Amino acid sequence: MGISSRFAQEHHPVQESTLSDLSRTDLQSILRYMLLTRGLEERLETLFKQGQIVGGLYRSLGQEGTAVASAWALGDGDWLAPSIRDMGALFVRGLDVRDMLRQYTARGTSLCVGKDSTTHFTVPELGLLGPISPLGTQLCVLNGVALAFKQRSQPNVCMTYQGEGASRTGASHEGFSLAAALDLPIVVWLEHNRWSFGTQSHKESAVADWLDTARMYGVPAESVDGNDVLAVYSASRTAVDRARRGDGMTILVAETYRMLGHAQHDAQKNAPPVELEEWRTRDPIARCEAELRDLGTTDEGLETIRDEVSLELTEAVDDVLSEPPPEGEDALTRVYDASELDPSVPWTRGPVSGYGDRTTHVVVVS
Amino acid sequence: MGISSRFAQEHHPVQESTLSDLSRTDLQSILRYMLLTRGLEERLETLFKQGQIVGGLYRSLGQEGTAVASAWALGDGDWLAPSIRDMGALFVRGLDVRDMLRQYTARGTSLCVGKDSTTHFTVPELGLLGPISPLGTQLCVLNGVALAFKQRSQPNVCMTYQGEGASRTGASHEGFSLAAALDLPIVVWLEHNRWSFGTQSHKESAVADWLDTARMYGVPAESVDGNDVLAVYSASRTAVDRARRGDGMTILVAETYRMLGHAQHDAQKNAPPVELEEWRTRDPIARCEAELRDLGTTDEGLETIRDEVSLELTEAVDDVLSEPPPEGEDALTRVYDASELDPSVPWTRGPVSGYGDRTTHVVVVS
Amino acid sequence: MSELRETTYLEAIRDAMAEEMRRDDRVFMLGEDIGVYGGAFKITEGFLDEFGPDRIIDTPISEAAIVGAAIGAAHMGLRPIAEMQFIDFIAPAFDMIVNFAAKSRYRTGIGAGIVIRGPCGGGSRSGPFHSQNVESYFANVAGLKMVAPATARDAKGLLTAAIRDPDPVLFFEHKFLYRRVKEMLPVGEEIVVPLGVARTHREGSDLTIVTYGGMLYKSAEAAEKIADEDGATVEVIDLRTIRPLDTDAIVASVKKTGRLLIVHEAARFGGFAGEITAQVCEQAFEWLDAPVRRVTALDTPVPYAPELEDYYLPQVDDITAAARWLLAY
Amino acid sequence: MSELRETTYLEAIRDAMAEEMRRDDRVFMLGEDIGVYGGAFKITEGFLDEFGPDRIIDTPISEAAIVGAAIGAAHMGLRPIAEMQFIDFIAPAFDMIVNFAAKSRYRTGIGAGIVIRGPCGGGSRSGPFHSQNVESYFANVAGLKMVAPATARDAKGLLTAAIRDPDPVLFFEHKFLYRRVKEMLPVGEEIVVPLGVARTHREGSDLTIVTYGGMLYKSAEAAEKIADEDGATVEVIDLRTIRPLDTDAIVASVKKTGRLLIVHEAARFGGFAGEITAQVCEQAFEWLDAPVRRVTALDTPVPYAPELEDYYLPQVDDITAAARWLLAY
Ligand SMILES: Cc1ncc(C[n+]2csc(CCOP(=O)(O)OP(=O)(O)O)c2C)c(N)n1
Ligand SMILES: Cc1ncc(C[n+]2csc(CCOP(=O)(O)OP(=O)(O)O)c2C)c(N)n1
Ligand SMILES: [Mg+2]
Ligand SMILES: [Mg+2]
Repeated sequence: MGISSRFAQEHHPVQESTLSDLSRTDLQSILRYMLLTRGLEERLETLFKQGQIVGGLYRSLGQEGTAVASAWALGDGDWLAPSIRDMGALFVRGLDVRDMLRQYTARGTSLCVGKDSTTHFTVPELGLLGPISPLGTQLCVLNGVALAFKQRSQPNVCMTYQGEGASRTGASHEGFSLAAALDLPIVVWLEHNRWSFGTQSHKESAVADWLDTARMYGVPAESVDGNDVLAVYSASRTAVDRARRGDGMTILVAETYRMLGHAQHDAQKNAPPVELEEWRTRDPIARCEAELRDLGTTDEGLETIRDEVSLELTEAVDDVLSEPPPEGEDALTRVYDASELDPSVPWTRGPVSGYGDRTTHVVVVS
Repeated sequence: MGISSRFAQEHHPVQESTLSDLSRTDLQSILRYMLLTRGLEERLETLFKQGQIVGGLYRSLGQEGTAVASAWALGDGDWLAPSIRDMGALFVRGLDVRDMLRQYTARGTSLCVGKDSTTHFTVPELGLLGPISPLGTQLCVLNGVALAFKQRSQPNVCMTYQGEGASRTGASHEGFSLAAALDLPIVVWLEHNRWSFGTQSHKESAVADWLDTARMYGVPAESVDGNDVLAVYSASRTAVDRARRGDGMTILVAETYRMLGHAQHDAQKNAPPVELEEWRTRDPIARCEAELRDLGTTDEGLETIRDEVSLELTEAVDDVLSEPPPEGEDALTRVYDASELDPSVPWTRGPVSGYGDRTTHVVVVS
Repeated sequence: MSELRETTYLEAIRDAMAEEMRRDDRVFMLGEDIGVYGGAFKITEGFLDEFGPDRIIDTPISEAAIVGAAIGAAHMGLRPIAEMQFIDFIAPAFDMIVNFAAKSRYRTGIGAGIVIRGPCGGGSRSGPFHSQNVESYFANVAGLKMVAPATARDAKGLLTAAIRDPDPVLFFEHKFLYRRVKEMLPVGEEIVVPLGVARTHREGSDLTIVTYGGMLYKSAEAAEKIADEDGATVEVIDLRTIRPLDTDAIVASVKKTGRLLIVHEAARFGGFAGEITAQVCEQAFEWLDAPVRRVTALDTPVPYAPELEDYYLPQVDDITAAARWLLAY
Repeated sequence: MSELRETTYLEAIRDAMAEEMRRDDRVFMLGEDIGVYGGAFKITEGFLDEFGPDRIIDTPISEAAIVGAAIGAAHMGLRPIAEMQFIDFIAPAFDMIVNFAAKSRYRTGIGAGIVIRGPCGGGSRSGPFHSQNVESYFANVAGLKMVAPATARDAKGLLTAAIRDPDPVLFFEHKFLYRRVKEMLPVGEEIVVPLGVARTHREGSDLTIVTYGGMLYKSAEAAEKIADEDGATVEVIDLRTIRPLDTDAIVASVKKTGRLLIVHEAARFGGFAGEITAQVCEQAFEWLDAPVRRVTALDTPVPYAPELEDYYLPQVDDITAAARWLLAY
């Protein structure tokens, strides 16, 4: 409730560019969101080293372009379902960086009120469906959102992201297969970042061309340079328009690279230096800046963007660190929905009286 | 135990034809096994109408050729994992028709001692791995058999069958994906028989060419006329040899048709008459007989085969119907393996004494 | 006051869904062979014609995807009913139910008001994979509700309540009762039976039998037998909802009778009788005049042959014997 | 008589597997990131080098396929160890475990002697999907065994026994204990602790606490506290194996003390305490001087924030309070 009202004000609709190529202002915003993502992750890393982060921290260094430029192709009322590595897409859709900080620092003010972390939140007001840890499941659930669009003949689309590792799960296959069978308005980014946790993906699969894994479902599929925001945007744009027209799902394979370990605890020491070197030269931010220079944006102009982002982040970190953690008893709330409960139903009364210790709760409603 | 010793005598190794085309004797045997399959299923249908069958009965009318001719390509020590519709393959591998009769009539003498039905048995002596009802799971388990071959560098291969419906399950995808990743010696027949229970498969999936679903795993795949035993055999042969050479999995798509309902209770009334008509002209048995006539087999020759098969079936049915059902208490046996149990471990003593009723069993071992 | 019609347990389930879909266009169904074919048990016969392919959705064989799509649709305010062709096939959707559906509201504040329903239970010679009772797999999962109706009225009323419930409900239909259990019900009239409230099926003062689903009838038969032959009265409580549990009803009855027998069709070890026993010990220990007993199936899978399945399943004689043992204690 | 070395719970698990793989070439492992990477918790560090890629198999992310391959290999006489990166991810393999592995021997006579192991439990601020205790999901499944060691010696001895066991064993390693629990163990010496036998961790005569896994230490601490402050002696029984259950040990202790407190980390409703309570009621009712009580986590998912998780988890004070309530009863 509190959440939704907050977003009521904050949510700034993303303008829909009608042409499949981007204006310079579009591109500047895309750069801004990429910088915001990388900058935030760097702050989070510092906080992690200071012991201010609860649990794991997952970076998207080198992949910011796929998340940001793809989300840019969505319009009002569309839904987006990020993996834990697609933070950038969330900001494009109107999420406040504070909300990611609150998640990672387990604040009571976080979207999950401290009950879950990373991008594991669902915010209908912003059209965001979070993942759960078990991989492959999120696509299956997003199918239901797309199904609702279809049933209401509402011209909206869904976009989601999935790693090549996750694509080996049964849930992923069932999700793709059902989306294709029901012709759902969904765009799926298969993020081929060469890694799955601590293992290089080619060591865990016989797939030669990841595009084949997309083709099998009988829907349009395309392979894209995931570190080129222009390519990512236009592929997304085409797929989104196709879905919006009612022509169903598209699968896009992002060729990219996970430049850091799976999480902070993983030094990625098995990464071939040459590979890292090669991909460092394809950094999406550097390439986007080059594009903008070609379009006439000055170094001062780029400086300004960097400074604004940095300022925004400093303020956000200060704000969030001063926010309170949750109260222990809040662990008991919202297991079930209390609003529609009939008080004459015994169990809704909650804690069993008797022993007076908190372990005798039978069922708890909010 | 009893089972294995029985097979010790009965198991007649399948001769390996070295050429990828079949001799006339081979083809006559293949015809014989197809007739045996169809004949047995007809007897079972009669028994079903007489109320002698326990549970459901699943026929393979029109698909006998795929099962029989594919199994013909296997050699000694190879393993085969049938679906409930691949009975024919089991006979090729040395199973007695009585064993199928015992299963369907729930005899105590059945391979599952009355605890399960259809082809749900596993017989290491014959290299047979049965399915369980939850679809897609069997391939995952067969992978382990192939893994054992690989670890022991034993030049054997596995063959299994899966319906297009089953191929939509998560388990199926995980099974294919792992088999390909580990380069396992497996041949999988994707039986595209146009139906999945009561629904035409094209109504439940967007797959245009089922070969695409095979291609995605990065292994060789081929589409085959499932009602042409020569085509089925030679495709199987090539795939089996490839696997035996150590070159991994092959996926073969059998284009065929389920000529009857899912089970006895399903009249398949939604089947388009034209479709049925068209496929009736492609009956694998009729086509195999034609082949044999071309090869010089006389009508008398074919008659003899039919008569032998019919005699064998009559005897088998008489034998099995005179066999006893299981004893109720046998429901308690072989939940755990007793042979390696330490009698000093309390729970191995079985029933809890006290109330003296049979519901107080805690854990039961054989 | 609408006319009464003899309604089977199966028809009651069909009516609940059809009537609720007519009342509320947010309600829709998805599952395997529910459309063109009309469902493995013909429960959705005619639904495709009446409600159309957008609300009666034939899916691929993919239980995880079916449940997943239901969750997402519920997030959007729809009220999906996901059919498992047999409840045994809920197993491939286990992760989706336990980790996504059950924890959604707790983690994100957004609920997953879905119904997952399907035929459970033994007695129809269907073997290990078409006869299971799966409630114990989910009994420890906070966020879920579980319902197991025994009568036609309850089947209709509980399913209607389940469809309207804002949280995920697993609805277990005992297939042995589908066509065997009948009741006169008002045609087309809304019946709502609240979740979490048990029903006293038969009053008694000497012993309490707590049961649910398919075992209600064998329990009642045993109670009848004891009334006739022993002159003792047995109170039979039909839980109807397994989670949340109507502990108050159980405790009240035990405080009256002092003796408790729990009967369920699922296997014994780790079965749901344990939770009931624990709660009764916590809340009515001083009132117990005898040990809490349970009559259940054996600790084995469900065997296929009639001789084996009959031995495996709890029978009236088992219930009667345990009840007499308790009465004599 | 080999030298003793301080061995952590984690090292004990590593040693059990390494030593058994050296002894028996039928033993091998498969799982995600166990090879090149050495495992999410570095348990299999160095295994790939010593045992090679045929016995230390990195798989795709596919728990059902991992368990399936283990079953098939077991059918062939091998002794597979399947690692779940976190035990929470056993959920996608639920169908494979419950329907294929558990029922295989019963249906076909061919067993599935596999070990499925992985880190369970809370306390490490890992949120709802990396902290679960999953024993209750499987408690009602005949054909399975479940083990939850609390000490380094038991971790090594029970895992060795599990690997040699001819039936499927789920082996739950409490990740909070991995590096916190240490013990002096003989280097390279075989330790076998039979499945199904509980261990009396601490003798006492006034109250019995039955527990397992991560809760052993909090229970022992509470017992200590009560001995010091109340002068009462509490017997602490570490089940070690959850299924099959060593009922004899529990019953013997309860007959001695007359009071039973069950402590587990999993949520309360439908948790394993129910089965223990039911069996004690059946076999030691007359010896009970007080209600059987349980201290468990709350009936919610496992929350992520430290403040919430600490409130969610059973704490020493909860155990002490419940124990005192029982002693005063
Ligand atoms: C079902 C399941 N098994 C295992 C894990 C543990 N796990 C978390 S992330 C990960 C690797 C994911 O790789 P990929 O899908 O390629 O995404 P990336 O990390 O490369 O973005 C694994 C194995 C999980 N989350 N879910
Ligand atoms: C996981 C699972 N869900 C549902 C079923 C019920 N079911 C049994 S057979 C079948 C159709 C199978 O179709 P297909 O795989 O094409 O095999 P076919 O019957 O055509 O040979 C279904 C849905 C099942 N056995 N397993
Ligand atoms: Mg990846
Ligand atoms: Mg088919």
